[in-house]
Amino acid sequence: MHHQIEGSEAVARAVALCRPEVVCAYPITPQTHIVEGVGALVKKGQLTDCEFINVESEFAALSVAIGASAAGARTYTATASQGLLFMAEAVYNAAGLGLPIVMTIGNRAIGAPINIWNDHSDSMSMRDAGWIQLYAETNQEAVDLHIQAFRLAEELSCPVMVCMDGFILTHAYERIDLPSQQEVDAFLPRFEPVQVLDPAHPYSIGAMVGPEAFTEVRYLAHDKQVQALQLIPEIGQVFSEVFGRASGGLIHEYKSDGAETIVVALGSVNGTIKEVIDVMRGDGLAIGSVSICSFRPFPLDELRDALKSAKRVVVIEKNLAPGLGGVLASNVRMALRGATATVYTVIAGLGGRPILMNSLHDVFIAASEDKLTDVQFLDLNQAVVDLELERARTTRHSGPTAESILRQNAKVGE
Amino acid sequence: MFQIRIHGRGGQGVVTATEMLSIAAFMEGKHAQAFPSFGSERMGAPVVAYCRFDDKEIRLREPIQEPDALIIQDTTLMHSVDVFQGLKPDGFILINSTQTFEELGIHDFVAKFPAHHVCAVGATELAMTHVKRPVPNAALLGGFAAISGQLQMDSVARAILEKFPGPIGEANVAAAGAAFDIAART
Amino acid sequence: MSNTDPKLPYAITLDPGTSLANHTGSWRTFMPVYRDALPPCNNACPAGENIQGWLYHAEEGNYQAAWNVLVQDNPMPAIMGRVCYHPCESACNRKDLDEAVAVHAVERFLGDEALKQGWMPEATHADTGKRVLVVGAGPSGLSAAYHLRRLGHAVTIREAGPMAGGMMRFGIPKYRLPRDILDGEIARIVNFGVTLELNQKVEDIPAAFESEGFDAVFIAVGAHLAKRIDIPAHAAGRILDAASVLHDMETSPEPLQLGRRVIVYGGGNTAMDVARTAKRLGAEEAMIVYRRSRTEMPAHDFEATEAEQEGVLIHWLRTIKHIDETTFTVEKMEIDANGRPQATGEFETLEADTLIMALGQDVDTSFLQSVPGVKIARDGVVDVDEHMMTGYTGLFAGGDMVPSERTVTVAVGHGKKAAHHIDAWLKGQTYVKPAKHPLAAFDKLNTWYYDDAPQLVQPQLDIIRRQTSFDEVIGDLDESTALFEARRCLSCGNCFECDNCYGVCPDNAVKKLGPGKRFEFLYDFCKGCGLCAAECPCGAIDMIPEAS
Amino acid sequence: MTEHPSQSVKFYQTGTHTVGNRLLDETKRTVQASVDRSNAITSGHRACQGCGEALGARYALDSAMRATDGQLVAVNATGCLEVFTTPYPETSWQLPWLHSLFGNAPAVATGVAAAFRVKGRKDVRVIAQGGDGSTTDIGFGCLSGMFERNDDVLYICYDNEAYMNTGVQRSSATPPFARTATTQAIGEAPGNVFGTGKNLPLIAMAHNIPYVATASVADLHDLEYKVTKAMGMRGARYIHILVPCPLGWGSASDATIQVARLAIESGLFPLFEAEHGEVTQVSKIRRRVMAEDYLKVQKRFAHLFRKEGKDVDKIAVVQRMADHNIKRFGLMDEETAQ
Repeated sequence: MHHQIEGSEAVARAVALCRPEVVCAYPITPQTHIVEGVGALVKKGQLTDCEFINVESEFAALSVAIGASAAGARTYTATASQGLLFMAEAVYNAAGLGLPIVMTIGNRAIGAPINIWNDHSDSMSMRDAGWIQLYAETNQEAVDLHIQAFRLAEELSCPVMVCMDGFILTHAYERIDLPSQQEVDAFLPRFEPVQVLDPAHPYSIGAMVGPEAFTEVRYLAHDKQVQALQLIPEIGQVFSEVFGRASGGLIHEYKSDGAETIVVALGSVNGTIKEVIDVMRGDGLAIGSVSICSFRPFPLDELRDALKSAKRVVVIEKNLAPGLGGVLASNVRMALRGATATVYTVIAGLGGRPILMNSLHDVFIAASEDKLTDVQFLDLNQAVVDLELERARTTRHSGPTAESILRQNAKVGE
Repeated sequence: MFQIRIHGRGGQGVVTATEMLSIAAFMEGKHAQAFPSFGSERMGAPVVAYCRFDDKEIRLREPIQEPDALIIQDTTLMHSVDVFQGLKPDGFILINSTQTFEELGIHDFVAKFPAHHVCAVGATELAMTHVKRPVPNAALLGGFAAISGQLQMDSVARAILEKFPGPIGEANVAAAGAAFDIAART
Repeated sequence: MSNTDPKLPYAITLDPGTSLANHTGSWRTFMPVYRDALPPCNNACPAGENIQGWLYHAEEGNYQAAWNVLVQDNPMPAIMGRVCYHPCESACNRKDLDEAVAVHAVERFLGDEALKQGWMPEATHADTGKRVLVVGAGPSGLSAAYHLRRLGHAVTIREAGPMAGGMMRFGIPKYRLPRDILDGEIARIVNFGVTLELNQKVEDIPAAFESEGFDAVFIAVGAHLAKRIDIPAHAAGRILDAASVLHDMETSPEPLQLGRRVIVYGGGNTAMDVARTAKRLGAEEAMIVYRRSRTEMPAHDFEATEAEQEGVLIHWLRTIKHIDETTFTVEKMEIDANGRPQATGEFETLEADTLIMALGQDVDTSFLQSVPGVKIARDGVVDVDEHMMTGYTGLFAGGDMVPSERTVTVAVGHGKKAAHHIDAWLKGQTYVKPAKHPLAAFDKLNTWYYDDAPQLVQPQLDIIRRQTSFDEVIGDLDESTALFEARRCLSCGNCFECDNCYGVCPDNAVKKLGPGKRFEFLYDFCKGCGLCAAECPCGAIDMIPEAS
Repeated sequence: MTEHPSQSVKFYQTGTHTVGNRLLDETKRTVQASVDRSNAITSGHRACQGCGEALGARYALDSAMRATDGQLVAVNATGCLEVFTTPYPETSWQLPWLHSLFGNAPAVATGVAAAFRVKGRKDVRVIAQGGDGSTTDIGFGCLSGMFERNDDVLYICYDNEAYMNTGVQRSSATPPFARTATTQAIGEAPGNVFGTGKNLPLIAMAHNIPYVATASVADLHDLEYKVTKAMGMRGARYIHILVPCPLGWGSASDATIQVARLAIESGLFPLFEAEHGEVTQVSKIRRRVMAEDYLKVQKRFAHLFRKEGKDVDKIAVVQRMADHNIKRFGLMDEETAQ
């Protein structure tokens, strides 16, 4: 049934349809509306047999989830940004213990300087924690990915992060097709844990593993992700059969067939990218895009295949690996090892900077003419940067850079 | 695609207004997208929110750069914010005010737009009358429906009621209806 | 693989209790071992009682079992609990904690209970066909007869006097040992299968062997001849000896008339008993004259205390120098650096109607003069070898007539010891006493585990009745108080199954074997930390170096 | 006959305070005395000789196992207890046991409890446990959160007063003047700084949770009573158990219980219970010892007892702490406290 609702509300309802048994909540913008929504559904009695637990930190949120999941409960939580970093230790732990927790990330930048707006720095920081990471392009996909995530997590005994862009998706009111409970129940079987805290079978879970077995344990963690490369498309297929729409999978291609320039990106920016591609295609340019849904596991083979026609690949990165460039671009290069295509890294949308059609258009044109430098910052105010660098060269006590930039921004803008 | 930008202050229901707009459009079978200018604005701070609707799926995620319509909930903002930035030449302007454009000092500016595209409605007063609280957002949506013709008043009323079921919604619908009437007469 | 369930995640999840595969016993450099040590009470008991052993059963309220253990060593607990000077209590480790366990009171309770319930000792040995004659029905003779009977021998006791009991009857007043108790325990020995012949003075020992065919003879005739000293007297008043007075108390049909004012001369227990008896017989003044001070007196302190409580006046550091009718001239003494009394040349006079000498007793060895091989020592007692045999083969002797401390308990111990030697001798063997365990010293205990529980006070007869009647002075513990007292036992040196070792082992390396079976160490896992030994309340665990 | 002072037979002789007492009714004996005890931590674990924590944990968990009829789950913080019990491929635990992280055991336990609640398994109870580092320091936030929500978890802190697992570093439970690897016995003020540290039982009480208690391996009866009582209640409960560490304290491996006893008998570690923020019961000192008696058997305080003379001032500071506890908690009867 279609609804015009906020993305967070849609995700909350989708999560509720998955019948989570334990949900841990701790507020952090821009994820908060989701757990508020779940909490409200529990309070209203629309989500029954669910323990909604307000905790004292994100670290506790995921820790409660770990305990609940280990005790065999279907468990959900959500966080963003600093919250994800604060729970980092538990993030690795949940994966190490093989606990099928589903967690939404309302993607947001990481400070300092503190910034509540969207980019992918948070989830990227946990990319190697052993979780499956799925990125939603739209709120509809966010809804669909959550439903798939529980099945995926529980089949693999591996936690799943569903990443959705903070504000851009979480706070956007859109038309959403929310499935019925019957449909979700048909798709998502009961949680049958492979290990569970049970007085009838008193296992010890979380043993200390030394050099003699640690490599094997880690190999198995890797293998689990490799298995997920098979499972994610399979589940996506089943999903489309049950719900009548394609959603999820490893990657989405858009007009990439035969394109010479292919844009690769994660998440909601793909929508704007498609608009730009339509414009450029209209202008006769051979351009397409690939939206990566599954960032972990990273679909090397699928991506390589999707990019086979490209002479150049433009990666729109909503995060920065300082000193290197882009995380996503580095991964894309891994997929393209041995291929001849040039990979451009375009750092965009950091800390909520709007990614405008015009800017993308300009950068794609430059790319198609191979006029891009490798690491490009979209809409960078070069003048401000130059001023600040100059000032820092001459003034030892610089004070806070961000505030200095704000001051200079004002000056430059005058 | 039709794009609307609403300016107001924290606490005036700016974001809610765009959400109700999107719901109204949805009810008319349109695809709609409402979103705020994402911030941690507190009560009183300048706030911007957006709504765009279209007959096909909306993929675009950029903030509205060139709105087709502007709703200005608080005229005091006009001194500090360039509320008219990017407005299309044939765009719509709805201002929450009982003053004339002359009194507001924008007569010359609005004169560049088609006359029936610009309107001032005392939505706060209407809200005080009907809702008993100074919340002009719902009332202005009635005014918007009247001047833009993009949405039916009935859809706006249903959207308001979806967001605010019960007496409060009814009161807001009444305020919106009154604003619609005023705007339609202007 | 760690887990047997292949569905479980590798390495991270483990099957329960799998650490049993890890034998931490290899860490150990010292190993705990259980050991039994000799409790000081047992060590001190002249009768060789297994005091801790019978207290163990008494603690459980199993009094008959306790009594059965008790009478393996001592056939007269009711008597012993009253008259023994309980060296066990002086040795008791608990005195260093609060107060010694009142062993005598529990023993008395058990003894009385046995008399009340009519318990009989269990016969332990089949009849041997050997016959033993016991001469004298005092504590030593009765004890020997009992033990010999237990060992399967036929025993006949011949007593010269009209009543059995010896010094228990003729030396201990009835206010300390009621006669029904004495008679009851003697009767039980007789009922146990011992033949008692009264008024049968044995004059010819060799004849007992040769013409009567006894296989062995044990003599224990005691020491009944009162020692006397000569005191210069113009006209001596009435002078008696303590042994005779106490004897006559038993045999005389009429109450004795000792006079209004009585002086008892001596500082032993007998002196105290006689003075207290005189008081009870109506003496207005019962005095004791003793040449040393209270510190040096051979009497037990409580005897002097009780005597004084009853109104006996003790003149310490005095010797009687002269008697003139009822006037006694006494010289003050003082104790020199060597602890000996020295005359001071200062004199006083006391008035009394009667003087009772309580200066000790000698053995009447006249009937042994003609027995070949029997040697009489310089102080008039009979020499015996380490097997308690005299110089005449098959003739054994014990009790007050051999060199020893003269107490009922020692006598009973002699009886038991003699019985073992006689038994061995009859079998052509030599009795070897089992080796003693090392002593369980106080510093080996961990006393924190015992709650504070001061000794219970036995009730005492009120003073007026003590001065006027021969009712028993010290009362009984009732069942609950006897139980309490029994449970004060610390079980020094011997496991009492408190489960401490089982509980305090951080490695679960102690196996509990069940009631009465104690524990064993699981050396596969014991790391040798020593907590079990340190926390054993009774010091029954030693840590010994691991064999290298 | 005159009556002797009536003295009813109390059941306390011949080993009143021992693990077992054959004179007691079977049902009144300690769990540890039973051959049926669950041995929640079984043999073969790798704790040091004489480890107080291994002992305390078995005491507590066996007791809880008895109280819950075996329907018990334990969540364990990182630390000695975790490391010495579960080195792959062996575990010593015989109850369902989960280790996640150093600082999150209370939260994990909250999750476990929530899972069992939502599944209708009210019979399954949850214990979280950790050392003083995970409890008073790194896991403090999670612990406070668990208390505040009044989650149905018994949290047990095995307090050995430093980070022993990592090699004896100071924690906020390390006592004044104690030598640790990070508060060395050198310089002007050797050992740990005076005036620092947290009293977690009191902090727990400030959360007004249903039950808070302190216990020690030196008093098994008391410990079992408290664990049993705690398991009879619902909501957040906290038991703080003093568990001497021979390694970190520099005490003999056979002195673990003795040292714990001295801590109690000196007043330095008061044993008490509190319900809903109010102290309801205090264990009196039986045989008082001076703080010095406690300090001098531990090498971590050896610098207070140097050859050239005792550091009487510092010993007096510790004695004042003991005196303060005695007064504050009423650890001694009035007349004996004088």
